[in-house]
Amino acid sequence: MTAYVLRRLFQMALALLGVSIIVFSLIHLVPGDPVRVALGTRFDPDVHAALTKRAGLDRPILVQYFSWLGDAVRGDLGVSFRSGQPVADLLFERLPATITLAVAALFVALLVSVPLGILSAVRSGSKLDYGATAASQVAVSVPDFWAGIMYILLFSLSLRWLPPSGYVSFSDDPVEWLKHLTLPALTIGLISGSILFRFIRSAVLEALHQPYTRTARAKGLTERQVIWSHVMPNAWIPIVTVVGLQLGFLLSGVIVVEVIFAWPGLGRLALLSVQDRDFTVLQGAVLLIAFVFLSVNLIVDLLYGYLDPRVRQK
Amino acid sequence: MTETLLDVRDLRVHFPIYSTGIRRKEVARVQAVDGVSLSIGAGETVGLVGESGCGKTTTGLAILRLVEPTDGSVSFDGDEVGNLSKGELRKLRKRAAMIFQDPFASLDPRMSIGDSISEPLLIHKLFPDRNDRIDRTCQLLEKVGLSPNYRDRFPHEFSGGQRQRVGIARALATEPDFVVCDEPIAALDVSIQAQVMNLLEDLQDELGLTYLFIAHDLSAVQHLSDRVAVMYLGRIAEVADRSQFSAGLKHPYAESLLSAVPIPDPHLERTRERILLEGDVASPLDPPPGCRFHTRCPYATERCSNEEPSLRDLGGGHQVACHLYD
Amino acid sequence: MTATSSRDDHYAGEPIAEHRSRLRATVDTILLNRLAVTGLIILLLLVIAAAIGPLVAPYGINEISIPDRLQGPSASHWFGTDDLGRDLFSRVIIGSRVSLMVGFIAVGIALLIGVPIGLASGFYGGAVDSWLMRLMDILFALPAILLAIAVLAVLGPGIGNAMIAIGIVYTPIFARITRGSVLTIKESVFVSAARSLGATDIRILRTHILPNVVAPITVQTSLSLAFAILAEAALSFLGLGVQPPDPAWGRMLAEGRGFFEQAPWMAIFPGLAIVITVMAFNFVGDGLRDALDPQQRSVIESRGQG
Amino acid sequence: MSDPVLSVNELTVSFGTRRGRAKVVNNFSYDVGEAETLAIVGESGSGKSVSSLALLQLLPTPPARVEGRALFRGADLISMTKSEIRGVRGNRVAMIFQDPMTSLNPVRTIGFQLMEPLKIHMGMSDTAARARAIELLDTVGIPSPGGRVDDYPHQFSGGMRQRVMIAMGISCSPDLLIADEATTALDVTTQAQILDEIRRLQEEMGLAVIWITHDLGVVAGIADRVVVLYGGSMMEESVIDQIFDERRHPYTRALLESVPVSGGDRPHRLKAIQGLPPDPTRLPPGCPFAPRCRHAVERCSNDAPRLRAPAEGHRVACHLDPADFHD
Amino acid sequence: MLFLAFALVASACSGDDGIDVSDAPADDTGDDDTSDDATGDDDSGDSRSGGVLLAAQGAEPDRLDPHLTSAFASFQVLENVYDTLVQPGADLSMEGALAESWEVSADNLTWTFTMRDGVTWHNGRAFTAADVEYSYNRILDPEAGAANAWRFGSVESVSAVDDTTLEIKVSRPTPNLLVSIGAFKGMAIVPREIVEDGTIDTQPVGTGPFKFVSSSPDQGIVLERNDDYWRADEGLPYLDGVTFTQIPDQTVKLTNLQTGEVDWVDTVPPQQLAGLEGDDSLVVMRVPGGDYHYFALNQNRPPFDNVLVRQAIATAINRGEIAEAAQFGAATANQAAIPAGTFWTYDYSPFPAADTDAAAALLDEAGVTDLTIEFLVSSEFPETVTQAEVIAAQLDAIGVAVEIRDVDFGTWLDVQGSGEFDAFMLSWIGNIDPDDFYYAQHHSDGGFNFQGYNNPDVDELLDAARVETDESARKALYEEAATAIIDDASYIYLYNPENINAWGANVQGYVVRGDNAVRFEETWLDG
Repeated sequence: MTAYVLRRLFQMALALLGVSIIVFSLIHLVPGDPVRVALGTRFDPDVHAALTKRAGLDRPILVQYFSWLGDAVRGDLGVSFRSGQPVADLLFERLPATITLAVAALFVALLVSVPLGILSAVRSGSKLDYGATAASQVAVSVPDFWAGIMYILLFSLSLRWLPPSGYVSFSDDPVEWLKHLTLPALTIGLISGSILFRFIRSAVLEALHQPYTRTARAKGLTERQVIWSHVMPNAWIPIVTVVGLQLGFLLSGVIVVEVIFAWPGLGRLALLSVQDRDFTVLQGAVLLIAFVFLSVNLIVDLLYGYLDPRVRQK
Repeated sequence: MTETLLDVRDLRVHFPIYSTGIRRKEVARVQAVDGVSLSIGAGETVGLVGESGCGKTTTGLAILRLVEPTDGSVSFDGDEVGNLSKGELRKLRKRAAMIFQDPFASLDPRMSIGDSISEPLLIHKLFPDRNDRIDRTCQLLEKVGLSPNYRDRFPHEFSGGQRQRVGIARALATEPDFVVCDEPIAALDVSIQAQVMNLLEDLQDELGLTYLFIAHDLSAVQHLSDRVAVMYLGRIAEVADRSQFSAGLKHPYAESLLSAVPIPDPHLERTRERILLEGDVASPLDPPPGCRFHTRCPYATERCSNEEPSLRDLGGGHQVACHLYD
Repeated sequence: MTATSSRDDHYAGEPIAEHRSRLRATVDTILLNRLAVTGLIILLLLVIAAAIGPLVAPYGINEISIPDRLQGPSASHWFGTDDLGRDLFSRVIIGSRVSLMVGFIAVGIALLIGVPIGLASGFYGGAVDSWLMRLMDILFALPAILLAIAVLAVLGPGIGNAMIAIGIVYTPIFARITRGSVLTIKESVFVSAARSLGATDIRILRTHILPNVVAPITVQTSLSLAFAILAEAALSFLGLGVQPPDPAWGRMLAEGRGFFEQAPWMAIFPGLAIVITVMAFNFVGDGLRDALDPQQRSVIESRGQG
Repeated sequence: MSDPVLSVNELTVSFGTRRGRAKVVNNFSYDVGEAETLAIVGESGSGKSVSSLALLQLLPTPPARVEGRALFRGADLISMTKSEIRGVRGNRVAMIFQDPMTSLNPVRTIGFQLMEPLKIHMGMSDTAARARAIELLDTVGIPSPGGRVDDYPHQFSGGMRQRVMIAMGISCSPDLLIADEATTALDVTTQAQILDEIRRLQEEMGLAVIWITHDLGVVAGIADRVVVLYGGSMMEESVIDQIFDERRHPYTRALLESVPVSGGDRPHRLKAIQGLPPDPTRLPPGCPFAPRCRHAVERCSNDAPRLRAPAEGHRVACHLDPADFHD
Repeated sequence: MLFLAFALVASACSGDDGIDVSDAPADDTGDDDTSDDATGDDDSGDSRSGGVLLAAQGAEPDRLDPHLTSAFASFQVLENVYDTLVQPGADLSMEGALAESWEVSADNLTWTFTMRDGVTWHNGRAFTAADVEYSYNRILDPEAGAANAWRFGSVESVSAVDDTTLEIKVSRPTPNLLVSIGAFKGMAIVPREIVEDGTIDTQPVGTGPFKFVSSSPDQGIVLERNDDYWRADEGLPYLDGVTFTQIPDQTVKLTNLQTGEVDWVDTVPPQQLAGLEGDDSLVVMRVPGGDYHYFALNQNRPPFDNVLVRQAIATAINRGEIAEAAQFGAATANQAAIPAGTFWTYDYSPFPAADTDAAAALLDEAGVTDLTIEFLVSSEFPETVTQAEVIAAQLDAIGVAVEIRDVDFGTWLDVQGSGEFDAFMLSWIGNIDPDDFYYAQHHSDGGFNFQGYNNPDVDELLDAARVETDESARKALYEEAATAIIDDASYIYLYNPENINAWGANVQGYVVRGDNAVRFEETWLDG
């Protein structure tokens, strides 16, 4: 087990290295440099040269990369060219917002998908099944930003139930925190929930058709017992994988929603840093997102072992 | 015995198991086949019987080098199979074919049965002309009892028995000398098994084929084979020809295996004596030392757990690997 | 003895299933699926609209008329007009060309790169597999939109580069699915059978493995088409994607979002076009899945990327 | 015979398919007496499994439709309400399935699965059920059961899993045990162990058993009476010796002749049954076996033969008399 | 010396228009501005004080060092924290700020500023002329990386004579020095200590009406009232504080205003203006600003080096239609740069509107056929995309094809700098002095002359105008230069948009300024 985790961590480190190389290469291939953007339209060659030199951008690319990598390995992610602040500070003041949103969205997704998925599978072919399936088809087909703006116009502007945007931290005001969180979490949670719904439905359906389910029925268990004691413990295993993937994607894929809802998260920071060619921040943000994504995957795999005794034994 | 076509000496096939740590280390080996020796004469049928996991299928695959043997030698018609180049191996596969257990899985679902049968012809460039190839395919279909009209049909349109006939036709397309039949009837309905066994017999008579017939069903093996080899946990326990078989198997495992085969005769079933084995087969990951059967053997002695018995000839080619017969 | 049995003596019975080619069987299964048929009909209409769009569109797509701007749907402008007075109906109709092209070419790129990678990785295994798959994992771990944005920034915006960007984002999905299928098929008995007949690797790949991975790839293709259209919309929202004045739906929708209150039709009609098209692709994808490959689950992976 | 434990009367099971309704079991009637073992023999598609699943309402309805009656100790299983049949399942009537690999829930411990029926039907506490579970494992010959009760199915070999299934089946001391191809997936030496186990338990508990199999060898070893099914219809029913000795029905006869028997010199060619088992959606109008029957006459392909009783306790569905057979 | 508000920022551009729907409040504020005595009245001061204003910005400030940032969003904040030596008043003429008074030597080469008494930094330290000397030298030092050294093009030295006296020596007469140092917060005076301890970006310390408290992603940028503001005797600032939040999506930002989540927004999507008229809870105010929208053809590339081609295009377009399309009426079509209503206004319109025949004739004369122009625009400034689409349609009439190249602004700058373009389109905002309108853009040495305009006459005129201290003579020189620039179509001017902000009805005393500066010192909240 320890060996397995170590191996996975090693692979993760390699993947992160790969991510950093790709991001570094891309950002250096992109036209426009951070100094140019910072100077705006007014171009002063002296200032440009001075700033370029100060940021070390005049060194050969490989030197820049290895110097960055050397610092990064020691935990120093560098300084943002755009804001002059340490990248780590920028990332960690934004991380809670993104994690909050991703977890809340996942919560919404699970809240919708688990009961509906199970019910649809158990009553497969019923009106409920068709209705839920149709609704999930619609939900995954709507562009997320469109849905987000629709919610704002409906719930904020017309009904005045919820604030249209922004983020309040839980420690400041739990009620406002929840109010501000609801719409963005709903926007991506429902999309994610629709995907999960379809998956849970098929996983439950598959477990329902296994011989052990028949065995359970033959023992005289009620349908409820059959589902909760036998079908679901098996169905959770594939579901957990997908939930993990979804959480990973929610963490990395909330950019559009963060923009719409003025959510001060990592995605928006990453987007800004692309626009401003602020590559230290971009590096940091992408690495952090990739790290979280890979970690979630690792946790899911370990959870998989916990849920599935066949894996656990190995 | 006629001239030897296939000679297997001390064949071993081990599958390594690797650790999940950062560095891939071999932590264990599945000793699927561990020192099998067997020879088959031209035109002969040798049955290879044993229970699941005993290594009989792996032996069949290793003989055709469809899995790489870890050790040992396989010589086919005088050529050492392990030393063949890629091209020579292809030539071997023209002469030595295989029939698989599962007729539902062994045919490509996206290929018409005619294409499946003519595939070996294409591979070995046997009938370069398309029409000749079709003729040959039809002929093969006829030979295995299927109408040539169905050559454009797909596997899912046929029953298991019919598909197994297609598999046989494919194996015979290159006119091989030697066929490994890997449990060809196990997946078939009772009433169909006899059809396929009859077909295999007829084809042998007609084409002078040599069979290695692998099965877990002792009655079927014994029905078809000139000689029967019984395997247990990667090793051969006993080899006996038809008359020796009738006179009685000697190895305690072979004996108990035979006694466990149900006979469709209630009178016999009620009266016959059964040797019930205790426990389960040991794991090929960690086979017991000495005789591999000693953990379950009713006659096991101290010696059996220490010393590995080798196959010894009791006369007339009846070979047994048991210390009881030293 | 009857006549029947005499024939049975000769041949071992007739086929047990009626003769339908694999394709025919697939088509039949899809046609039985009402949603899949609906999806197919919608897609057919879309393709027709894209093909004959310029003939049926009542106005030019870039016919600007400021006095006529922001008009609601009417007899002369079925879907209303946009902020430059352009006829939205014409733009939505012609937009189907751009949107479908973005979808098809982007997914085509992902197919062309991803499938060979998956084939090589799954078939050869070992070091090739490790390296290729680690590379795909890295692409997978990168936030999709950021990756697309970065690719677009490098290549410069434009419809072609948008397609390349979306294509690169979807490449690992195709590589993974192909690899997964190849791993399963590689172990199947009929591949061993072919090998036992002396078939070379190339032959096995071409004749046995490739045709059998077509099913999951086809399913994934239709689902990815849906998500490629959504991806184009997301990129347009962020100001990248298709260049004006090409009327891609995503761009129209993104432009229309600023007019939700004054001219909701600017966002509603391109939005509906996207929703309906995406749904149609999903319907067809699900139908194909039922027909070809009941175990497929890649929808999860692909949408997650959106 | 005293009152039968189970009396099945005109059981008919059909499935709605794309090509219309397929009758998979057709007017199937039989009795099972106290402590008796009835073997139901048939090939795949003969309807033998479906007929037993129908007894415990374990078929999905729709697409299945079940007609007829199955009186178990006087109560009709087929028309029972859901909660009534649940009280019977696993309690009075237990079932063992073919594949011990998939019939046990892979993510639940053996103990959990064994304790379930004890808790449901006998109202046992956790501790009591656990103690009983260990006892049951011991009964079916699992070595050191106390240490294995918390293991998962994958830690057991195939034979041991089937023993667990049997332990589960007998846990509530049922009156009737239905074993559906219970040894088919096992190796012969393991099969011999399991058959032995069943025989022993049956003697100890006075259990009635329905043994469903395709293997005539197994039947010869275990059954008191045999029912032969083909194409959903009963071909023959009799006590065991009569079936094997008299071979009154051409199908029974052909089946016995097509099986190789160990021992002896190289025997003659097997007498194979030509053709294929029927497709339940396209059953022939007459005797289902007629198209493959080497003795079939004109009438066989038009009229379905009724069951007749040539001797006490022997029923055959064939127009012909063994004297008419011309081999 | 010149001042160029080069902050050509997206958020500002898209909202440079508005409808004057706020008669009553606007009048009120107008009164407040002019009647200084009102601020001395304690009662009215009390009624105007209190409250924390929530302001929504469309863009995110990048950094808070006024010398280093170039983001308009940063200046929206810093405008209220820092002061400059002088500052533009309501009419944009320069008034004293940190400097109370100033003198120019007879040779126009030495400027002497007298510092205001009793000014303290937010950290409590007294402000002195040394702070000015430090700040200006920091701007002048290229190593410091300030992007504003060019504003000191003529400055030879800056020195604090004593605590209250600062002397600036220039190499040539610099009539626009006051504009250069006062019209733009990039020339703010900063205290040495926060530069040296590195907190200038995270914890700015100024002398302005509001003190910086904190900046965080969830709470935005929080400013609080500076009780020791040098205008405290006037009761200023009224507000207890200002909090800036960032809402990138225009629609969502406006929704926040409509639902009362914020009190003030920096821009309003022009298409929303009409709809907002009926909303009593909001005030939308717009004023003509010094901004202009334009496009420029690359004169280093044929055929755009041919003045006839440029004139043809300038003739073919319909500026009214472009302004209407992009700004929904909140703009005035203009063929010259400087908007109407100021001293420097120059009304010159040589090109007929959408005269396709004349345009085609010009193209014929130039011998150009099959012309395709690639327009460099950026979605970060959405109106440039809209304008390009309209222009594409208009040029279609004379057979000129337009390809729109929409890139992100980072790339835009790169392409512009490399000269790899046919035409680019952008806007200039916040200009005050005529030098801001012409020198950098059209002088052959101009830092922003990316279109490659080279007219020795214009160079001469612009050089002369820079040092001309007589206003009328200076105006005449600029008009002569402007005539040539417009005739040569160095830039093709499109329109002057209006500056526009919107706020809740409870916000009082805020004025939209012609220079687009966001200043809350005289703002208060009702109830």
